[in-house]
Amino acid sequence: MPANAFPTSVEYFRALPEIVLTLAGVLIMFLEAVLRDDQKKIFGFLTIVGLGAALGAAISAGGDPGGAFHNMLVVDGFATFFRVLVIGVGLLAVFASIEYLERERANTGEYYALILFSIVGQSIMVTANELIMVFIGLEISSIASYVLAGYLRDDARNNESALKYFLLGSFATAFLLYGVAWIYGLTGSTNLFQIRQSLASPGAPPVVLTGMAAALMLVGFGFKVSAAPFQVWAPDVYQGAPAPVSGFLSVGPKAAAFGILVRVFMTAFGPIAARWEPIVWVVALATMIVGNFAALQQSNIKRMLAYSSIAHAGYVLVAVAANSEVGSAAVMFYLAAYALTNFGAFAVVTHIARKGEKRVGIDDFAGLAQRQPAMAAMLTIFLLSLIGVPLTGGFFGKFYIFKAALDSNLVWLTVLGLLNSAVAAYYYLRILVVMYMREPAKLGEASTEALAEASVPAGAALQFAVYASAVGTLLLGIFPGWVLDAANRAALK
Amino acid sequence: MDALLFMIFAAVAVVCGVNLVLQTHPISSALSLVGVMAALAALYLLLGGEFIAAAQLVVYAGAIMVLFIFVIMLLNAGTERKIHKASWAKYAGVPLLVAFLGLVALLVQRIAPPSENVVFGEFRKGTAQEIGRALFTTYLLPFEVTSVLILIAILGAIVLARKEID
Amino acid sequence: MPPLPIPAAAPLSWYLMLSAVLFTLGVAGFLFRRNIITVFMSIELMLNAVNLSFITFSYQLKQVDGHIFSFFVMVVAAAEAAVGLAIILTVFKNRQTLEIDELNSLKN
Amino acid sequence: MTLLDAVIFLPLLGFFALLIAPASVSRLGALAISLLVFVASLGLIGKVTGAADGYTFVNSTPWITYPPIRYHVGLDGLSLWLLILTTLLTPIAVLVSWKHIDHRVKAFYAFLILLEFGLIGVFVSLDLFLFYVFWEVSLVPMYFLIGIWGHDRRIYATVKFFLYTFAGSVLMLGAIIYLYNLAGTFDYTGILEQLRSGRIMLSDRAEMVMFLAFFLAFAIKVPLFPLHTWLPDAHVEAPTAGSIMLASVMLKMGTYGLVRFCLPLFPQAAHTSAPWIAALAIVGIIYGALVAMVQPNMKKLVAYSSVSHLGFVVLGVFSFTQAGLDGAVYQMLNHGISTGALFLLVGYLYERRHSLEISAYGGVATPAPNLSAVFLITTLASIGLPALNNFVGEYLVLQGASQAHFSWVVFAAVGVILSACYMLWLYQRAFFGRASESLSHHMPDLSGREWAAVLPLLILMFWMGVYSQSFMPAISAQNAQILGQTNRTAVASRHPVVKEVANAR
Amino acid sequence: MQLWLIPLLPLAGFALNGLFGRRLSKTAVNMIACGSVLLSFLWVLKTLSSLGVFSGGNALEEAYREHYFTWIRSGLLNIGVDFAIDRLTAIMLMIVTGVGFLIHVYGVGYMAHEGGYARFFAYLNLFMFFMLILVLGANFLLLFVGWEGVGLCSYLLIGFYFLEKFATDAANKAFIVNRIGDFGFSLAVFLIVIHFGTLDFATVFDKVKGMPVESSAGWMTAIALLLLLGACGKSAQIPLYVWLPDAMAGPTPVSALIHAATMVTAGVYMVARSSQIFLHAAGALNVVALVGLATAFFAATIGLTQNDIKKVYAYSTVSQLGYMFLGLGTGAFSAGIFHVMTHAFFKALLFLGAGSVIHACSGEQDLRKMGGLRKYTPITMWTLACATLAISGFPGLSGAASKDLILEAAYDHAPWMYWVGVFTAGMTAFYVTRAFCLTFFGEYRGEAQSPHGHGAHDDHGHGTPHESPAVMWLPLAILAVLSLVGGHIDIPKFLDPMFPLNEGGAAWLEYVATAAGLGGIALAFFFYVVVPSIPESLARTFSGPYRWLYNKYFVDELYDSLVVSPTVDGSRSLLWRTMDAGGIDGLVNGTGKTARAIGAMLRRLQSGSIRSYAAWVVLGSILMIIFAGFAGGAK
Repeated sequence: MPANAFPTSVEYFRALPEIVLTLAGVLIMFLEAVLRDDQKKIFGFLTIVGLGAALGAAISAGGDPGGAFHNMLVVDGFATFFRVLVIGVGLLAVFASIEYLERERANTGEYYALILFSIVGQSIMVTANELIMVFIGLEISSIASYVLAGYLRDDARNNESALKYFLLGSFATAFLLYGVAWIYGLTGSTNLFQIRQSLASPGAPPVVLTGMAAALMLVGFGFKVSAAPFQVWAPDVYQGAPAPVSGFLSVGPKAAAFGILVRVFMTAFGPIAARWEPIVWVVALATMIVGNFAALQQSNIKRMLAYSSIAHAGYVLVAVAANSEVGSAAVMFYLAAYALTNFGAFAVVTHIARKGEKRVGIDDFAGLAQRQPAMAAMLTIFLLSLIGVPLTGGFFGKFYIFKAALDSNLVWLTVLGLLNSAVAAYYYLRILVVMYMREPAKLGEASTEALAEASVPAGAALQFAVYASAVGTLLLGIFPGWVLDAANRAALK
Repeated sequence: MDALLFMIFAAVAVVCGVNLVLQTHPISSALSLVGVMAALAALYLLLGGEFIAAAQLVVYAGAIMVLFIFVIMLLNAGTERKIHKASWAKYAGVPLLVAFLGLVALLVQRIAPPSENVVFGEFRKGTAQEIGRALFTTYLLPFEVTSVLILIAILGAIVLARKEID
Repeated sequence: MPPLPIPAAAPLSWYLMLSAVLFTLGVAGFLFRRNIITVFMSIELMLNAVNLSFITFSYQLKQVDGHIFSFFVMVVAAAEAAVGLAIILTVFKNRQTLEIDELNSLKN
Repeated sequence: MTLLDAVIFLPLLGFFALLIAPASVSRLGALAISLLVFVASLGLIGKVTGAADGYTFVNSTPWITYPPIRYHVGLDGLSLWLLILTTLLTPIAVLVSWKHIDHRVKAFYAFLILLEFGLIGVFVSLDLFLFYVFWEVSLVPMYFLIGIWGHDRRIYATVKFFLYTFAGSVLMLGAIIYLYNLAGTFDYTGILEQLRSGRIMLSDRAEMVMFLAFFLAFAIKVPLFPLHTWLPDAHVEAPTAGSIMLASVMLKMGTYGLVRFCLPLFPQAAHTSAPWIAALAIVGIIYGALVAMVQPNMKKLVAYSSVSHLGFVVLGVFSFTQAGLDGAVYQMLNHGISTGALFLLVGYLYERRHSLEISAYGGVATPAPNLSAVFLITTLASIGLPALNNFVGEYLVLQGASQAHFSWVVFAAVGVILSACYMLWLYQRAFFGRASESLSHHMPDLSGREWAAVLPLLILMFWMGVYSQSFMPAISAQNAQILGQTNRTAVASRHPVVKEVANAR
Repeated sequence: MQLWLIPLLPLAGFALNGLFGRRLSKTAVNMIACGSVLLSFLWVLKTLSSLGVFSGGNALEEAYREHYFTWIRSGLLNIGVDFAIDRLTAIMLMIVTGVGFLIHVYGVGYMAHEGGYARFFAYLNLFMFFMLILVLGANFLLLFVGWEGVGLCSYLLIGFYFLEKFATDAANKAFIVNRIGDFGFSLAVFLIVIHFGTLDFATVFDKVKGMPVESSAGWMTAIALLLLLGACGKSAQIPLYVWLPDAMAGPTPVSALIHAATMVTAGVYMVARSSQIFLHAAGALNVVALVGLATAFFAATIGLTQNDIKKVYAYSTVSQLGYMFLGLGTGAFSAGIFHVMTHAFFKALLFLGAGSVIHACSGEQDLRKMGGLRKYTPITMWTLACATLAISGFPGLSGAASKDLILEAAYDHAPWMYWVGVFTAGMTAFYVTRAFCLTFFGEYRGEAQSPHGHGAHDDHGHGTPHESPAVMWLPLAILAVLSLVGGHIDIPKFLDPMFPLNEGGAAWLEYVATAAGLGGIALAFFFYVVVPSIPESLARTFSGPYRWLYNKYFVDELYDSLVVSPTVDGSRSLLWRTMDAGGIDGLVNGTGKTARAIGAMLRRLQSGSIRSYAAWVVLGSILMIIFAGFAGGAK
C-alpha cells in the first residue's frame, strides 16, 4: 500500500493532455446534443482548440518527466515525442476532415469526439508504463478507429472496412492479452520496469517461455502496426474507410503502436532481445517485401497507399530490429516524417476523390498537373518523400533507419531494405507519370460538370493540411536537426 | 474434492465451447457460450476469485450475452447457409489449431509446477474489498480511464446504430 | 468403497491447460463459423480463456493484480460488444446478411 | 559565402524565380539566368588553375548537427572544368529548346535550371552526404524533362532511367552510411585523411564490397557495358535539351565519381578489380561501336557511340597512369562538347524534318551546307581526328592504358577504327547523295539562334584539340594527387607510375 | 626562320576560300588558292636557300628545328608542336609545294566549269597544309596529325562529287582503310612512348642508334611492323591497297596531287624517317621489301587489263609505290625517296595528262571509247609520251634513274627480288604504253555526241575532242620537262649523310632492266597499234586468268564477304537485336516483370475473406512462437 494513496497535482499535470482531450471530447458530445445544426460549424474549431491545448499540455508536461499514478504512466522524452506526434496528426486529420464531412453530409460532432478520444487512447498508449494501461489505451484508440472506419454507415465499403477492422482487431488483441497473461504469470508483474528487472534477474524465468510470451504480444502489436503476416487487414480497411480516416489510421494509431512496441520490447523485453530480434528481422523483411511488391499492381490509390504504408512499417521495423538507442531515435524520426508525408498524400486523395469517393482510381489523377498544379506539386513532394529522394523527410527517415541498422551490423537487412526502396520507387513513379505525363483521357469525353468537379479547388482547411504537411516534409528533409535532436534526446537508453 | 469439481466444470466448459464451435445456429452458440461462462465463474470461485466470479456472471452472462441474444433476435439470424467459398482457413484450420494448442500446452507443461495444487480458500485476495482497494489506489488511473472507454463505446454504438434505434 | 483415483486437488497446470483449450476453441470458432455474430462470440470465448489464465496466475502468485486485469478485460469486452454489435447492425442493414464470407468486396 | 556558392545557388534561385514569373518570360528568364551562372562560373577559373593542387573556394558550414553533415564544397582542377561544362551547356540547352518546346514552357525551363543546380552540386560536393543529395536531386528534373517533353515512348524510357539509376545509387547510400559509421564523418577529405593515416582500417572484403557499391552506382550512370541499356531509350525519347544535358553532363557524374571517390577511397579494391573493369570497358568500346554502326535511328546511334566513348574514359581511369587519368578527365570534357554538339545538331535536323530515322534524310548537304559543314566538323571531332578535341583525350587514354597493359589498347584501339565507320556512314547516308524534293523544302540552313548555340562548341573543339594546355595543367595536378592516393597502397610491381618513370630514363 | 609560315599560308587560303569562297569571284578564289601555295613554295625556297641547301656543302646535315608551343603534356610525356627540317624534309617540301602548285594551276582550268569550285580549292589548300605538317612535324604525333589530316582531305576530295554514291562510298572506303593503317601507327606510337618515353624524332632515333640490331623479333620489330602497317594504309600497299583505285572517283587533279604525287608517298616518307628503327629490326625491314615487291608485282598484273585510263594509272601508282617500299626494304632509303620524287613528276604528269584527255573527251574515261586523239590533242600527247617513257624506265629519263637504283639494291638484297622487279618493270612499260596507244592511236571510238561531259557534273558538252586550255597544258609541259631531266637531280648524294648509299652493283643490272622496259613498250606498241586484234584473242584464249586480273583478283569481293558484311550483319542481328535488345534489356525488363508477377501473387493472398486473414494471424503467431521458443537467439 503506497504512502500517497491520493494522486498529487503534478501527477494530474503529467496526465494533462489526456484530460484536456477527454474534456474537449465530452464538451463536443454535449454540444452535439444541444446545438442547432447551423451552429455545429464550430466543432471543427473547437476540436482544433482542444488539440492545440493538449499539444501545449503535452509539451509542458514533457518539461518535468517522471511517473504518475503509481507509475501507471511515465512521462519521458519518448512519451512526449509521441504524444506531440499523435496530437499533431490529429490536428492535420481535423483540418483535412472539415471539408470532407460537409461534402458527405455526415454529422460532425461524433466524428471529432471520436478523433479526440482515439488520440486520448494513443497518447495513453505511448505514455503507459503498465501493460494494463497499454491494453486499455490500445482498446480506446482501436474502438474509436473501428467506429471511424465505418463512420459513413450507409456506405457499404465503410461497413465492411469497419467490420474487418473490428473482428480482426479484437482477434489479434486476444492474442496480445494471452501474451500479457503469460508474461504476468512468468514475471509476476505487468509493470514494464519490474518485468525488465525480473527478466534480467538471475532467477529469471526460462527464456524459452518468456520468448514465447513475447512472441504472442508481438502478434498483437504486429497487427496494429500492420506487420507481415498480420498486415492483411490494412489494405481492405484503408481502402474502405473514409479517405481522411484512412490517412489518420495509417499514421496516428500506427505511430502509437510503434511507440509502445518499441517501449515494451526495448525496455521490458530488453534482456531477452536475442529472442525477438531475429523475429523482428524476418518480419521487417517480409513486411517490406509484401508491401512494396503487392503495391506494384494496384489501381486504387487508397489501396496502393495502404500497401505503401505497410512497406514503410517494414522500414520502421528494420530500426526496431536494430534495437539500439540510435534505432529508437530512427523510429521516432521516421514516424514523424512518414506521418506528415503519408497523411499529406491521403489529404490530397481526399480532395481528389470528391463526393462519395468516386475518383480514387490512379487514372483519375491523369492530367492533374494541368487541372490543379498546386495539388499535383504537393502530391509530388509527398511521393518523392515516400520514394526517399533527398531533401525530403522520407529520405532522412530512411537514412537514419539504415544508419541504425548498419550500426547494429544488420548489413543484409540494410541491403535488402535499400533494394526494396528501389522497387518502391516504381509504383510511386506511376502516379507521377499519370499526373504529369498523361493527358486526362477519361475527362476527354467526360461531361462538363465532371470536368468542373474534377477541377474544384480545395477548401482552405484542406489546403492548410496539405501545405502544412508538405512544408513539414520539406523541413524534415532540409533541416531535420530540430526533430532529430529531439528524437535523439528522447531515445530510449 | 476440488479436483472433482474442477473436472466437472472444466468438462462443462469444454463441452459448451465445442458446442459453440459446432452449432450452426447463433442462438445455440450463444447459449453454449453462456454455459462456458457459468462454468468459468465456478472455476474462478475455486481459485478464490469471489468478486470476479460474481462479475463474470453479472457482466458477461448477465449483460453481454443478453445483448448478443437481443441482437440475434433483432436480426433474426437463422442457421448459416452453406456457401462454398473456398477459404484456405477451412483446410489449414485444423492443423493450425492443433499446432497452436500443442505449443501452448508445451508452454503450460514447462511453466506450472505440477506439484502446486489449487486448494479452495487458500487464496483470500479475491474478495471485493481487496479488489476495491486495489482499484482505487494502485489502479486508480486505469479505472478512471475505463470511463473513457465506456464513453467511447456508447458514442460508437450511437453513431453506428442510431437509425435503427430512433 | 475405494477412493476414486483422483488427486485431492487439481494442479494449476490443469487450469492453464483448460484456458489454453478454450482459447483454441475460440480461435476455432473464428476460423470455422460463418455467422458474424458467432465469430464475434468466439472472440468473447478467447477473452474468457485469457481471464482464466489471469486468475490462475493470480492464484499462483498470490496477487490481486490478475483479478484486476481480468476485470478490465471484462469491461473492455463489454465495450467491444456494444460497438461490435452496432457495427454488425450496420453491416446487416446494408447487406441483409450475416454470412462472413459474403463480406469480401474489398480485396487484392 | 564564396563565388562558388553563388554559382551553386543562383540556379536554385532562378528555379523559384521561374516558377513565380509568368510563363511568357520563361524563355528569356532561363536564358538570362543560365548565362549569368555561366559568366559567374568563368570567374572561378583563374583562382583554381592558379592553385597548384587542393581545393579552392572551400566553404564548409555545418548543415545538420547530428549526424555531422556539412555543406562542404570546393573546387579543384578535376571539378572545375566539369562545372564550366555544365554552366556552358545549360544556356545552350535553353537556346536549343527555344522553338522546339512549345507546351508547358514554364515548367520545362524551371526543370532545366533545377537540373543545372543538381549537376553543379554533384561536381563541387566534398561531403559524401551532400554529394548523394545532389546526385539524387539531379535525377528528378531529368525524369520530368524526359517524361513530359519526350517522344512517344518517353514514359517507358524515363521510368527505366529513374529506376536504373536509383537502384544503383541506393546501394551507394548504404556504403556511404557504412563509411560514416566507421569514420564518424561524411566529410570526404576527413575520411580520406583517416584512411590514409590508418585511423580506420577496412578489411579487404569490406573495402571490395563498398568499392562495388560505389562502382555500381557510377557504372550505371556512365554507363558501363552491360549496364547501358537505359541510355539508348532515354536519349531517343528525351527532348534535345534533355539529351544534351544527359549525354554531356549527367554521364560525367558517373566517371567523375569513379575518379573522385572510387579510386582514392578504395585503392586496393580498385587495383584488384581493375582488370575486370578494364575488360568491361573494352568490351563496351567495341560493342557500343558495333551496335551504333547498325542503328537506323540517329539518336540511338549517338547514344551507343557514347557507350563506346565512355568506355575509353573508364579504361583510362583504371589504367592508374597519369596519362590515362588525364586523358580520361579530358575525354569527359571532350565527350561533353562533341556529343553535346551531335545531339544538338540532330535536334536541329529533327526540328526540320520531324524524324530521327536516318533513312528519312539524305542529301542534306545540298540545301543546308552550313549545317552539314558543322555536322561534319563535329563528326570528325567525335571520331578523334587530330587537332580536334577528342584526339587528345583518346590518345592520352590509350597511351596510359598501353603503359598499364599493352594488350588492352590493342583491342581498345579497334574502337577508333569503328568510330570512323559508324560516324562516316551516318554522315554519308544523312548528308550526301541527292536530296529529295520534300527534304530540300524543309531544310533551311542554320538560323542565327542555332549558330549561337553551336558556335561555342565548335570553337571549343578546335581550342581543346590544338591548345590543350589551357585546360590540362589544372587537371594533371589534381590527377597526380589522386593517383598518389590511389597507388600508395597498390603493389609496386604493377605500379604504372613507377614504370612510367623507368621508361622516361 | 618562320617555318610555320610554310603550312600556314595554305591554311589561310583554306580559311578564306572555305568561309567566304561562295561569295567570292572565281578569279579571287584562284588567286587565293594558287597564290597561297605559290607563296609557301617560295617561302620553302627562301628557307632552304637561307639554310644553304642550294649552295651545296654540308648544309642541313643537322636538322634545323623550331619549337612553338606545348601541345600535350601529361606527367613525363611532353609533346610539343615542333617543326624540324632536314634534307629529307627539304626534298619532300620541294616536291609537295612545287608539284602541288602546278596541280593547283592545272585545277583552275580543269575545274573551270565545275560546281563547288571554291570548296574544291579550299580542300586542296587544306590538304597542302596537312601534308606540310606531315613532312615538317618533328615528332611522331605531329606526323600523325598531318597523316590523319591528309587522310581527311583525301576523304573530302574523293567524295567531292557527293551526289554520287560511288564517290562517297569510295571516300568512306579510303578513310576507313586508312584508319586500319592508323591503328597500327598509333599502336606503334604507344610502344615508342613506353620504350623511349618520348615521341620526338631526334631523341628517339638517338636512343635507337645506341641499341643493338634486333635479330630476333622483339619490341623494336613490333614497332617497325606496326609502323609498316600504317604505311601500308597510307601508301596503298598489300593488303590495304584496295582504297586507292576507287579513290579515282575524285577529280583528276586530286588523283594527281594526292593519290599519285604526294599523300600516298607519306608512307614512304614515314618509313624513311624512322629508318633507324627499321635498320635495328632486320626482320621488319625484310617484310617491308617483301610487301613492296608483292604489291609492285600484283598491282602491275592488274594494271595490264584495266580499261579505265585512270584505273590503269592508279594501279601503276600502287605498283610504283611497291617499288619505293622495295627500295626502302632493301636498305636503299635514298633510292626510295629518289623514286618518290621522280614518280611525283611523271605520275602527276600521267594523271594530269589523263585528265586533259578526259577533259578532251568530255568526261569519257574508258580507253575503249578513245583512240586517235593524237590529231586533236597534240600537246597532251607529247607530254604524256614523256611521262610514259619516263615510267617505263627509258634510259636517261627520270624513272630509269631511280628505278635502277632500287633494283640494284634489290639484287644486293636478294637476286630473285631483282628479277621479279625487272619483270614488273616490263609489265609496267607494257600497260602504260598500252594506255597511251589506245588513247592516241587508231581511230576515235567515242560517240560523237555526248550529252554532257565529266559524268553528270559538267555543263559544256561538245562533240569532237579538243585540246585543253593553256592553263592546263602549261603545267603539263613543266612536268614533262621535269620527268625528262628529273633523274639528274642527284638525290641519293644529297641524302648520303642521312642514308649512306651502298655503292651500285654491276652495270648489267641496268641494261637488263632497261631492256625489260623497252621490251614492254615494244610489245604494247605491237599489240595495240600494229596488230590490234591480238589482245582480244589473248583474252579469249586465257579467259580464266584474264577474268581474274580484270576483276583485280576479286580482292574487294573477298574483303567484303570476309570482313565487312559479317561485321555489319553480326552487329545487327547478333549484338543489337539478340544480345542488347533481347539479352541485356530483356533481363532488365524481365526483372520488372518478375517483380510484378510476385506482386500479383501477393495480391491474391489478400483474398478479402476475414477467415483467411484470421488464419494468417494464427499461422504467424505459431511461427513466431516456434521461432522465439526454439530457433530464438539464432541471429
